[in-house]
Amino acid sequence: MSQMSIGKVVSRSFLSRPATRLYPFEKRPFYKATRGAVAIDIEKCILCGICQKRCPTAAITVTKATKDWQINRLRCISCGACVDACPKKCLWLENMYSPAVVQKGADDKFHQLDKPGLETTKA
Amino acid sequence: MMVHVEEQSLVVVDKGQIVDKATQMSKEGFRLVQISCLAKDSYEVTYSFDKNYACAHVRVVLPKDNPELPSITGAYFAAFTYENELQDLFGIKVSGLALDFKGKFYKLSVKTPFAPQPQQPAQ
Amino acid sequence: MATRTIVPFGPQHPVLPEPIHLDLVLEDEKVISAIPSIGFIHRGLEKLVEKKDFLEMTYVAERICGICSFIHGQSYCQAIEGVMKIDVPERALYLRTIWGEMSRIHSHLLWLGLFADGFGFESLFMHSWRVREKLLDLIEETTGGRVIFGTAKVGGVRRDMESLTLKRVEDELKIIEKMSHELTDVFKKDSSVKRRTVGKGVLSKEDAITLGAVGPTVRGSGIASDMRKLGYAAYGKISWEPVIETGCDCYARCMVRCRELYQSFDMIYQAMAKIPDGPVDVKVTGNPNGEYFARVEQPRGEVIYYVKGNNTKNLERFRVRTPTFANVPPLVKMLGGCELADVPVIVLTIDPCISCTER
Amino acid sequence: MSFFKKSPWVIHYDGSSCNGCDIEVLACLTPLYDIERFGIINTGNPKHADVFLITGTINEQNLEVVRNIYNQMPDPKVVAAIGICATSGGIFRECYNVKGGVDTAIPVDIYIPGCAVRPEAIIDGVVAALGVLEKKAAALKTMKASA
Amino acid sequence: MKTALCVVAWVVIAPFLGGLLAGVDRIITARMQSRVGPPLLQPFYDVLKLFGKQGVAVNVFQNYYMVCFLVFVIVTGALFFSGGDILLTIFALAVAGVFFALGAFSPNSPYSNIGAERELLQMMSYEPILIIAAIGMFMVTKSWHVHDIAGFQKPLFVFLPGVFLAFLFVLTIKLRKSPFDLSTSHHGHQELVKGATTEFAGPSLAVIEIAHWYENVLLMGFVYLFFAFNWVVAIPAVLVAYFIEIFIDNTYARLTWHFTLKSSWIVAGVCGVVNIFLIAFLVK
Amino acid sequence: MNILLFLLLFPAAMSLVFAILPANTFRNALVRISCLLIAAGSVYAAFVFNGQGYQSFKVEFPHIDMIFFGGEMLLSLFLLYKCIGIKKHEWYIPALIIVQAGIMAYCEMSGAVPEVDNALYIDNLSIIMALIIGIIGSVICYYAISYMRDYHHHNPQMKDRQRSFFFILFFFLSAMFGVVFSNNLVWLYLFWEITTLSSFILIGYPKTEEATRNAYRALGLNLLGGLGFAGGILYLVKFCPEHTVDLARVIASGPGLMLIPVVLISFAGVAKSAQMPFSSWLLGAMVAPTPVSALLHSSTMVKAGIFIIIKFAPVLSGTWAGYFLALIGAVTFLMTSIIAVTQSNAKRVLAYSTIANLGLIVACAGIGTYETLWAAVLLTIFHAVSKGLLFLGVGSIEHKIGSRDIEDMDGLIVNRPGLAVVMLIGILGMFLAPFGMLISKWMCLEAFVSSSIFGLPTGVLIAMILAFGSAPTLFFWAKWMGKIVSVPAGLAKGEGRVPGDEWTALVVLAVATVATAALFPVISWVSVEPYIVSLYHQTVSLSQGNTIIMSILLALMILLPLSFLAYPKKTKLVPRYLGGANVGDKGEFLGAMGVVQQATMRNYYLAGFFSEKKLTIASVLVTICLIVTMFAVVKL
Repeated sequence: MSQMSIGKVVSRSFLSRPATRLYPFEKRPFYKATRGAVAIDIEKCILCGICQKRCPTAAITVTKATKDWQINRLRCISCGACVDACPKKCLWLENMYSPAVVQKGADDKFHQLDKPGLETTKA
Repeated sequence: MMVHVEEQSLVVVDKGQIVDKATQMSKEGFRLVQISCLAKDSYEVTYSFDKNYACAHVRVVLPKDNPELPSITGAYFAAFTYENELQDLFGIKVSGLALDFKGKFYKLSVKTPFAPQPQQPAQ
Repeated sequence: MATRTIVPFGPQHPVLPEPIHLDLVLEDEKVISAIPSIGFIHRGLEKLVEKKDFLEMTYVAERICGICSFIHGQSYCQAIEGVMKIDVPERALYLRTIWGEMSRIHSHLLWLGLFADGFGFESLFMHSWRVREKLLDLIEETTGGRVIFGTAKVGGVRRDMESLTLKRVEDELKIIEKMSHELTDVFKKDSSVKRRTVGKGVLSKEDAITLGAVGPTVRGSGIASDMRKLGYAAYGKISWEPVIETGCDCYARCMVRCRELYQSFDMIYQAMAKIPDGPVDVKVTGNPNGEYFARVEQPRGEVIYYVKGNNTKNLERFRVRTPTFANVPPLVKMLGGCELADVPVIVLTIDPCISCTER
Repeated sequence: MSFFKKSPWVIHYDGSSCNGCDIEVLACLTPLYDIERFGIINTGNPKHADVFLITGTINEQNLEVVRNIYNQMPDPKVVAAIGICATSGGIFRECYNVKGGVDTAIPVDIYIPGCAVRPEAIIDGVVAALGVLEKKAAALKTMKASA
Repeated sequence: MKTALCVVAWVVIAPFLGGLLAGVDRIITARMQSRVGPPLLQPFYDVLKLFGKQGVAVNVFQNYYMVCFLVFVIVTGALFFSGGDILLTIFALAVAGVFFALGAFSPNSPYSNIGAERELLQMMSYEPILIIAAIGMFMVTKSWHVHDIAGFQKPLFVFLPGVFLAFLFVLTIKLRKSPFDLSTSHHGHQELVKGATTEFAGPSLAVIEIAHWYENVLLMGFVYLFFAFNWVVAIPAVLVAYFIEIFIDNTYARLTWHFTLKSSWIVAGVCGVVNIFLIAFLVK
Repeated sequence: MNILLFLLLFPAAMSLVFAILPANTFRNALVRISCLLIAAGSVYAAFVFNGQGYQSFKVEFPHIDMIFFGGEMLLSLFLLYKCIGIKKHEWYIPALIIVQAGIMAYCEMSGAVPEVDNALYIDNLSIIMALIIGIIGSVICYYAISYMRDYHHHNPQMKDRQRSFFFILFFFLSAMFGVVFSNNLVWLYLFWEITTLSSFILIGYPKTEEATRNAYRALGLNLLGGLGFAGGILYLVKFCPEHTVDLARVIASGPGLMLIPVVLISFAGVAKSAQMPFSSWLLGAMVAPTPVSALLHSSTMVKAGIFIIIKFAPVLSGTWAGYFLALIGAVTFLMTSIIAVTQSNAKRVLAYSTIANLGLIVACAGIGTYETLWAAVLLTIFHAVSKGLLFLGVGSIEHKIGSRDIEDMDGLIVNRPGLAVVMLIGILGMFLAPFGMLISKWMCLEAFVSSSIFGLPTGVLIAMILAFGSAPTLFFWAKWMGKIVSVPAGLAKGEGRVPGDEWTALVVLAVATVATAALFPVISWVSVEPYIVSLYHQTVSLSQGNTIIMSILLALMILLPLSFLAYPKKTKLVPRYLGGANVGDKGEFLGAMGVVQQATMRNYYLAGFFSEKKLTIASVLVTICLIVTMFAVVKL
């Protein structure tokens, strides 16, 4: 039986700098491997819809007719199933998470333009 | 390259024998590992026991209509959790339960969801 | 004399990170009876097999529990591999062992913190989690997630660990191991900790068997039952023995976990030394047909995955019996006659994972 | 000047999440993230709390619990749905016992996505929630003044 | 006139001191846990926020007891700092404590009820030592008056080392610190949720908090008395005592009421009583 | 002197009347008037004699001493008659009666009993006691009118023997006046024995098996004490060189000559005031109807015990025997305070607290310095008022809620606010600053610390015991208050009002409790201090500063509850916290197995921590040792 066994750790902590990461004032870089939000290079996309089929949470909607690739950020579980499935490798997981929102808004929509090379719109 | 498949034995016994079987297992020093059920055309209730890492499964097949089962809580008190689960999720009537939650083990929105035809009227 | 106080303990309660409810009948502060009520997290995910194919179910399995997420995924994969007789590449098995043990270390450190919190030792909680964060960084670096690893895959693992990373991980782990010693010493020796744990929540050896306790709960009662001895993954190829303690009380269960922590470090070092080169997965073709019970040792004890396929994409039955589910009857036994103050300590001592339990 | 922004006390309840988000909420309290820097205390008691952090989906059994806790919190209060399960039901959306995200039970003020959600995301989310809290406090004040 | 000034100073300054003490406490605690911790003025932010919250309650009576609690703590402190009778101060403090317990009993809710019972158990634990401390001070200084005790020219703790030790022991109970934070603690994570304060919200919680500030300053005043012969020694001594309490808070698990009651009576019985008897025979 | 005779004879006369009259409105009116007259008489006596110091009177009546002797013998015969039908193991009761009667007869027959010139006297202590008996005693009798009606209404199986009840009740008062006014110890002895007899009959009133046993136990233990008294008289008559039974002379002779008889008679006081090891009779007395308990605890019987000890305090002062007597009191105080924690029966809690407080008084009187005596007298006053109130309050509550268990008193503040307030005042009076008990306790502490025997700081030990003993008192009173003020969900206002007589009695005592607290500097100044001065030529008085502070505290205690009426009640009411499992707002929650349960809250009785049985045995052993030591050191 010893008294104050944690005393050493506590005193050391008291005298040295805290272990705290001062987020949001100091942001750490995320690891390369970190799974965050799904991103798409819409111009490479062939709108095959495999990602939609493979998505376990049905977060992705691909509309061939309007050439839209949509994702519901509040459904995506960043599992990477779509990334693995994508035949054109145009999907990837960013290492940044998607931000908090005050309102349940519309899906993030990526529209493929007829003329490649022009900008994509984001709703 | 290897495949790890554990050796496991499976015997099928009659509904009437299960209590004796369980008592015998208990006497031999087996531990009750789990009770699971599969409901398709009939109910397959599988009891698993373990001793020294050797797993023995005992299966009872019940008819589709009015499935009933005697409780083995006499031999293994711990079976009450599994048997209550059988009652709540599968609609198998377990008689002689040492600790009977009377269908209140889980609060479900669908009655007996795992039964072949889940009974819909919840509330 | 009507001196009995009836207190609802939970579902919302600060010492419980997860909801479970106990009806506590107290006399002064002595617990006369404690009847548990579960099901607050019951989602019915076993039924999801009807809607998702067997490969997609890996993601569900990983999300059965956020603490032993990886081992859940691994167990599920092992069950499918058992049915389909898939040969998993050796390197994948070693990686599973490494990640599995990292997951165990993270789980045990987390538990140590929560346990300390359960008996009101706030600084010990904080320091345990400080150490755990170091490990989480390693996990994130190697798998991409902090708690949901997302690396399980039927037929192997989804990611490889480069040898350079392996070396770094080993170095980091050695530092973490050193830091952990300072903490486990407190659990082991501190008088106030011992006062709160020794002799509390006794589960005798006989009760442990008849009530079907698993994991550190059963090992704390002096029974060497550790499913890793079945030799799945790489556990058959490294040398280790199950940790047992004979105290049968909360202290013994705590000591089991403290010692397992170092056992896990050792296992990882061994696995890293032996890990062969090669692919990390094989392609899975066809559909599962047949049934299989996979038994895997989680940080909380033995988990059973039962799968039955009927040669379609969707499994016919998918069942998980998680360690906490098996530990509920022993918990009821342990709670009888304890003090109110010991309730959180005893509840935590089985390391309850309610989301596993109720699926 | 309102002090809600400087001292938001939180209560955490696990709806039916997988635990991942819960331990990340707890991780926020621990040394590495230490949200006490912002005056945040995990009170564990609805009557002391300003911010209700809820993880996991709403199911048959916890619906009433969540409502009880919400109703016992004094105004002004905000609700943060943490993790994909809490925001939309996530992977368990189709389970028979799951009703959906938190907004099926109580009004949600902030949705914090992630599976499992990251501590940084929780901090961002709570900071965003404080803006809502401030507004609600101001509204409460004017309501009191007009009453 | 001087007495009146003292009272006014106590009423006005003590909450600020108490709040600052709480702020420092929280920062030191955080540092000991390797955290950064809240800003120094955090306790004030908390209280000001609480005053802005809606006050919910279980019944109309309960908040009122807490107002009484605050009033009595202030009166007790006024008694103490105006140099009044030290025994009377201790008894008045007990009155305040009883009001706190009554407030916790009032809502008839399980956790708050158990908190109230534990609060009373704690009072039962520390009451003997407080009285013994007062007796010891009387025996050395030949006066019951704080005024005279504070004016005693020799270092009191040299005469009363055992009593001082026992007093430090129960100070942990009074400051609601681990290992004796039984009835309500600063940390939310305990088996009683928030114990005695569970059913209090908004302004009444703020009242409780302020009362605790007053109480803490009063207790520091008690510690001061042991070193009152020289304020240059006394003030650091008080701060060191407080620091020791924080350190103990961070190095012990919460113990049960059994242990609290038993140990504090034993400590009072051994350290306190032996000390008193020695004084009785030695100091004439 | 006439007023003394009035107080002595009027209750006795009325008792004979009540022995004849059946319970009807006329009888009730007569009881009320008698109560008023007795109270008025005691106040008048106080008014006349206060400030006149010691006054004694000669009783001119032929053969008065022979009449008293005859009375004693008759009493013994009556008691012997009552012993027909006792159990085998109670053989000691008749034995004690015979021995006592033998001693008295021996003294008388040998013609050695000296004459006492002035058989009656009055001084400030007598006045205080007379006021307690006269006012509180008659308030209790007044209360008894409607209480006994309800009592028989609630217990229809019991035979209505109210005639003998009121007969004994008033006779008892008469005897108590006799105890406090007799200067002749032989007379005092008779009155003393009459109180024993009265309590015996009153305790046995319900005529149940339990009541009868407890009555006999009370009789046996008090007779044991009486033996001490008789022994004291024998010593005075036969062995003492001073050869006197004049109380005033005994006290004036001091410890050198009189210590042995004084210790013997104090032993009788210890038994009568139910100190350990004799405490069991007072606990057994709880079976009697509540007015009896109230009477025994507050104004009669036990007060006779401490009266005699207080009276002898100047003799005991500074002696080892006195010191051990004080230790008996202190140990009793500590132990019974702790045991009281384990009790949930309200009357038992009150009983233990009575024993504890009497222990304190005995401790004060045993030390016998002027400060402790001052405290002892004040304690007696405060205790009488508060305890009377509490017992009567519990009696009314029992009739209204059908239980005397503290656990059943939750929500009293809502469903019976009047009774709740009365009880709260009583409880506050018992333990909290600035009410009387606490003030006195505080003075005791001061006094003990500075007292010493032969330069040894012996009082410190008692002060330490006191420090430990006060803590449990705080605990059990506060938790009782907590029960009363807690507000369970869904509680309606109680039906049926408290009968007018009971209510009047309660209000009178409640006002008296507050008044004694408020006026206690006056009480001390007017009646206690002169008594102390007359004995010690010096006295304590509260410093002005403290008096002011106490007044401020008291004002706060009164003002705070009143200001509640003005306190804003605009709070939003929400259900209590039940871990989120609430069902509705009545304190119910959804428990395991889907059962909706009511959350119940019970107090702590620490039964696993303190055991009533073990503590009782331990303290009985300790106190027996102390008594033996007390007698052993009497020669020192």
